[in-house]
Amino acid sequence: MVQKVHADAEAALAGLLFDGMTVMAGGFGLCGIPENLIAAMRLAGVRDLTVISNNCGIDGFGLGILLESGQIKKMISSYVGENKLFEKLYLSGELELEFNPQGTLAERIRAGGAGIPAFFTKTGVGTLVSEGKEIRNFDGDDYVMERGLVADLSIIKAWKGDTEGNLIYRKTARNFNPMMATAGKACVVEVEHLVESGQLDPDHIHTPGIYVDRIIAGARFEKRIERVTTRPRDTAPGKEAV
Amino acid sequence: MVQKVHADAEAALAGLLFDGMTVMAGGFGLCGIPENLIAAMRLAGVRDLTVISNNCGIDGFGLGILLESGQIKKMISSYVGENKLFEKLYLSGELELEFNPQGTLAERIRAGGAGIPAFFTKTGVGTLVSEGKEIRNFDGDDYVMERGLVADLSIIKAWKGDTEGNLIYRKTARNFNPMMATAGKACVVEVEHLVESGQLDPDHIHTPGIYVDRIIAGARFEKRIERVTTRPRDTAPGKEAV
Amino acid sequence: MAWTREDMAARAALELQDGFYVNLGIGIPTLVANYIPDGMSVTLQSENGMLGMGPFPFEGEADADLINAGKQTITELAQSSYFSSSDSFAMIRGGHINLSILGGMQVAENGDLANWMVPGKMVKGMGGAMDLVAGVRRVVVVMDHCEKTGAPKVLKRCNLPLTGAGVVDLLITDLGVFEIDRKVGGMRLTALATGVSLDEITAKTEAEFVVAL
Amino acid sequence: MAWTREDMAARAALELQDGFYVNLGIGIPTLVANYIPDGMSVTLQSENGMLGMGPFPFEGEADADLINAGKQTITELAQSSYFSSSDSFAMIRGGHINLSILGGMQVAENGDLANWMVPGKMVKGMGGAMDLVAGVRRVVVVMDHCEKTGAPKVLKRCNLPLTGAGVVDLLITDLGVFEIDRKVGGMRLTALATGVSLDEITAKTEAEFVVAL
Repeated sequence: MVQKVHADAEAALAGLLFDGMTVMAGGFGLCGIPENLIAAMRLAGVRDLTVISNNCGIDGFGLGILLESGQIKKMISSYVGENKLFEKLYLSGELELEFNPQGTLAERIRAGGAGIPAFFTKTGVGTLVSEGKEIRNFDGDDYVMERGLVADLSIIKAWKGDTEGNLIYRKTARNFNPMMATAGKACVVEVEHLVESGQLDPDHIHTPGIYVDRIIAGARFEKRIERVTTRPRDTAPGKEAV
Repeated sequence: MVQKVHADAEAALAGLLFDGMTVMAGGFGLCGIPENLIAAMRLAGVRDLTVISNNCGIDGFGLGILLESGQIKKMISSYVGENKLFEKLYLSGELELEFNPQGTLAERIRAGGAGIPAFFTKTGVGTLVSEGKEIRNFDGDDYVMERGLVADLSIIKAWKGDTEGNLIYRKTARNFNPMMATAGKACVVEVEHLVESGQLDPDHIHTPGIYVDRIIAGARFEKRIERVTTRPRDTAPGKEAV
Repeated sequence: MAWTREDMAARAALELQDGFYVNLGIGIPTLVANYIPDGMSVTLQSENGMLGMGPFPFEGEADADLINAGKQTITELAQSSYFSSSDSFAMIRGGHINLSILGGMQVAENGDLANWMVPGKMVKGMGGAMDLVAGVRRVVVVMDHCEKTGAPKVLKRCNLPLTGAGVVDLLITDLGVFEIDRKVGGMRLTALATGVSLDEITAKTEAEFVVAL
Repeated sequence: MAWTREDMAARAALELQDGFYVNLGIGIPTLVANYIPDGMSVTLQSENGMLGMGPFPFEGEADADLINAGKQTITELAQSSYFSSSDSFAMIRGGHINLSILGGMQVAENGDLANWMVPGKMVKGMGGAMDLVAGVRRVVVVMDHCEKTGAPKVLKRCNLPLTGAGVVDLLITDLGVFEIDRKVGGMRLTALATGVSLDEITAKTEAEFVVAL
């Protein structure tokens, strides 16, 4: 019987890493990132990575630790905003960076996993993003052709997973994880709660196990929050202070 | 406050029907079909319909009743198999029929709802399906360009829905319903269980309410089964007789 | 003498491997599920939106919301999951299914497959077959070697509308087994059914093939 | 005299309608949520994968798995739902969101918007802004009328890299309100901020505009 469950992040990545590889990493900001697998990649020391991820963590956490160690050669992302080192390395030319609109990035990954080599979108027409790409008019509007994206490896974070690799995400920690699970030649997942097959309702599964090659219960989840924004208890509930 | 909940199928379709319109109808075979809304369309007598649906029901049930009444001018489907009248009308030329591979049909509808006017797929290359369409080579393989599909109206069946239009489907009755909900200019849904907003777990919602314009608790669900296939009680459980 | 439907299903089951995700077509391919070896884990996909298809329900327990792509009532297993048709075919088109076993009307020596219509006579529609043969990593066709009239079905070129061009990897008929190199084209006969001679299968096959028994 | 950030948010809130699904950008647009009229039902979308965004959590109740697109902790409401980034942008790109209110660095008289980078100096990335302006049915930009240096930001043509070409329907600044015909091009000044004269706004605007007060 094929065994998807591995003991820890190091074991789950064994044999899958090589210099120059392309890796997709789930998460939006620090929300829903595979923090245990990222830490294991840092320890493994694999280099010249092309990393596909909406952001690149922050200084000292998330993918930021792979930037600091110089393991990343190129990022394919939509947003740099919260990471000073990321912005600095890019502006100084030390890091290649391919900017994708967030929705185009999400759709390229979904297309890659779905066997769609290219699609047309209105996003980015008339901007830097569409330069050098085919523009085509459909029914009176211009669209740009974007290509599907795949990776050698996708590293994913889910809330619950079972031994068959079926996954359920929690709240906005879902984000890029489901598409990335489909677009890696190999897919390794860390979950907060690893359960036996049969414990997840088949109607609630977000990522079917077919996409998951290896799964671990994460040893430790720091789950840092970038911007803890709260309201005092005496605020009236409802629409204020959104 | 905008009110999505309507009293019955007739009320939910009021003002949305016109001759010559294009309608998407969810379901696979008779599984997950909007039977109350189909019956109301029959009663409304709207004609010259182009219907996008994987199948066309069976003789006397589901979309089959709109075939019998002569309300359908054209079908866009992947399978005719179980409907004798459908096959007969097509072979005699009385019904236009555009065959789409099932996955291409599903993806065209998903694309229509997602603002993607066209995409490339390997499905159907070298067959009748790709005739007259653009073929393009990506990375050594040929793909055919397929267009997104939208409709004037989509009629959908879900298991549970709330007053905001959030939907949850049950088992394989999900099928084409979620994509179709996104690709109709208007979307009307019938559910078996209509609940108050807040009764559905936000992580379990398959179709967010933004896609749903009108919703009803179906008056009556016949839920016919095309092929009741069972095994006797003394069969050993497991892999036999799948 | 030749292979029965059960024999053909049993032969097709030799293509299964532990951990495989497999889509089985209607007819003989469905029977393959009965020949999954003990201890081997194979997950069946149903293209209408399910992974982990279980056996038929017990009498009286059929659920209208739980059918397979052949519209038969089925059951779920511990590992089952449900998804939409677009997600199902994203899985198929994206190459995530290891093996597709399906029926055929005609197979040609270049790997072409026809199984969805006879112009002017019979039209079922392609359903998911075109997506399966285009997207699944390995495609196995199981069919009778000849028409009931005796006309050959294993041809130099299909004369019925294609389901896919150059898509078949392995052909299992009641008379034998052929490997097909779908990139270059070309068939190799790798097994004869019980009691079938090389002369017989050669006589009943229009396609050119190399003998590699 | 001119409008404050709160005044601008209040003016932007006049664009809301009952039943609208709305995406609010970071900064002043976020404040618009405070001006939703009583009895009006407006559902806020957060492009990282949520519909029905609620207020900030009470102290001590922040949830790391529940943030908005500005990475702030938020809460859910009775009608909330979660979805993936691809589903979120399918919703945006597919034209299902009624209104997008976002900030800007420059807006041109043809409806062009720049708000994501200053070459060689500042780079944030476009995030979801390019998708929002391309896909949402109506796009409202809220920004200061001029740079801190006094340089105009309402221009004949943007000189920063664009976020979208011909995408802005309405521009609200601290000095006034402009409607933009993004098909034909052309701005119409429809309101002046409190205490702002036509002379002042004309002097501080590079773009050509028609006065329609």
